[in-house]
Amino acid sequence: MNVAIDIFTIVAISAGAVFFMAGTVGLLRFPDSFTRLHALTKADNLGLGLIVLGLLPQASGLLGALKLVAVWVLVQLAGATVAQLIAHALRRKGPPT
Amino acid sequence: MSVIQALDIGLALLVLAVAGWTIAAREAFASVVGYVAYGLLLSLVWVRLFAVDVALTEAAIGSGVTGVLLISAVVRLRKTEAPAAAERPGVVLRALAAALCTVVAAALAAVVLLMPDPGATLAPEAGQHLGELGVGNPITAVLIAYRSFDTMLEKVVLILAVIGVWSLASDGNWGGVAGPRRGARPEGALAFLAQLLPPLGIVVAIHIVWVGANEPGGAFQGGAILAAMALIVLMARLTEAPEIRRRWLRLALIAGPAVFLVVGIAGFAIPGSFLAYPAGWAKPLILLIEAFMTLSIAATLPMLVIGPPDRPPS
Amino acid sequence: MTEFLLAAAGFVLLTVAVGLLRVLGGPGNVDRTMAAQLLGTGGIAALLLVAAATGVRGAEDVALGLALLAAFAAVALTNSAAPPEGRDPE
Amino acid sequence: MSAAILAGLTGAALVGLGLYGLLTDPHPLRKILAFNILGSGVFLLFGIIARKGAAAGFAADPVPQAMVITGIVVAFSATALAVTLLLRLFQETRRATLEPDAPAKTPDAGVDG
Repeated sequence: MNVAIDIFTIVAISAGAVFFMAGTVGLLRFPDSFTRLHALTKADNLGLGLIVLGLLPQASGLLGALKLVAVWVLVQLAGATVAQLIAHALRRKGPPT
Repeated sequence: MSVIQALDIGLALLVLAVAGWTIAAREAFASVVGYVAYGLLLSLVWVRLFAVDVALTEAAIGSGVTGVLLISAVVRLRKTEAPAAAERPGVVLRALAAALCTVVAAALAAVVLLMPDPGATLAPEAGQHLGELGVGNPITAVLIAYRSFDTMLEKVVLILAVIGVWSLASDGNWGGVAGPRRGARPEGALAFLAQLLPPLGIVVAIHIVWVGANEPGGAFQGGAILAAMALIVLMARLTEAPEIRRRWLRLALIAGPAVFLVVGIAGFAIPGSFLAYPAGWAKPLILLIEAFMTLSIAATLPMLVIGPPDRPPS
Repeated sequence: MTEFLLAAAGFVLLTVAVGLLRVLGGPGNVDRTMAAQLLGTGGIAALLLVAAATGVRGAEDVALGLALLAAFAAVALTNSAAPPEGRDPE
Repeated sequence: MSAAILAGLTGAALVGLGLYGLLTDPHPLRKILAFNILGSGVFLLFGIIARKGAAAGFAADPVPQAMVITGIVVAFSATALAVTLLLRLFQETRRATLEPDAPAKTPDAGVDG
């Protein structure tokens, strides 16, 4: 049982780390700010989500697990809002460069 | 080299790289963004030093509230960058400064390397009386009991800073709405965030103050998070900042140190010295002080960030 | 398990740092803010992983605090870069 | 090398970096940033003192930690006051530095080596 849980943790966290890498690659490779915004706010939130998922079985009790989920929800909320705000700010400045 | 050592070294290098960027960046805005990132990395370092209370403070104040202050300032000061850059000292002077700073850093590094291990410590003394105070977190005990005088004066410093900031208002604007005039209403997304975040933030802040008695946390950290929530509401223009002549605002600002002072003076009467807690009453008094301090910090920090009033009272 | 968590934390921090150091240089302020946002998310992930590995008590609260404040830099930027101040029709 | 010593060395280097920025950068806002970096370096030095004082079942000596917490809050209030002063100066004079030809200065003081 324990081994199964550990394997789950390892798989989920590894997948999360890959998404973080994807976000960075996007940030480095995409041609303009709008596309970079995609890389940033989507890949990363998925990455953090998978890492939180992987850490859940290792969490200390219900409150610990709840806090982990809350962290993810808050970062999602922040990411979504920031994406909107930045996209608006970019559009005010003019077409993509 | 173990994994954790590699991680620590990587983190240290990253902190130094971001700090170096903050100093060396050509544009002031890049420098400020670097500083915000630096604050976040520092809280990771504090977690690695097992100083979670400090990490919480750094996360809430160093990265969050300071970030808002500096970013708004740098955007307003954009026009001053070019004239200032012209006053940059020459190569020789900079090389001299670099040499001096290297000497200072090297001396400090030598102190670090020569420091005795285990070093001098007050931890046993701090731990001794935790039972009498009814507090499990030794840092809270140091802040509110053993060195309570420091903490009280620090609250006074915060109020002095607010008075300093307010006194920079022009005469005609004294008593008006705090902060600069603001433009049109912002986008819906920000208003949405500002409505959703504060309830969650208030719960987290109360949690952090409450567990501060026994676990990492406390009035500073909780108050700083409450202050951040007030700031996001103000930034989203959901409500206007209060006029600085309002009595409730001034009461909120001084509530923390005032309650601290009253408890301190009452200490003369009952246990016999300033800021002493009567036996058996330590825990409730500590909670009382912490509650009012949280309120005061939550009122003070946003006032410091948004600045003096920019229009006369209505 | 501990080693794995720490390695994962290091990996996430490294990838995020590469992105940060590349984009801090520009081209624009918006991109720089994005880099800080990326570091915020990655830093929170690394913090959670390190906390789980070293068993530091209360580190989740630090992550919670950081998550609450994750949007602040970008909000402050777009807010102060928005329409010029002092033009409020009042 | 332990995490504490590494953090202490980082703190020492940060003090040097901050001092350099404080001395050489002409823009006051950048000086404020540099001063904050200097300050956080000092705080990290407190961190290693705390960690080396681990005793009585605590992972670190609580007294230096409490001082750092107080320090962070005081540093913030000083920063806020300094930034507000700077913004006010800018509002009054449209510049962020004091007049270069202020009466106290000699005519050739603006030139450096």
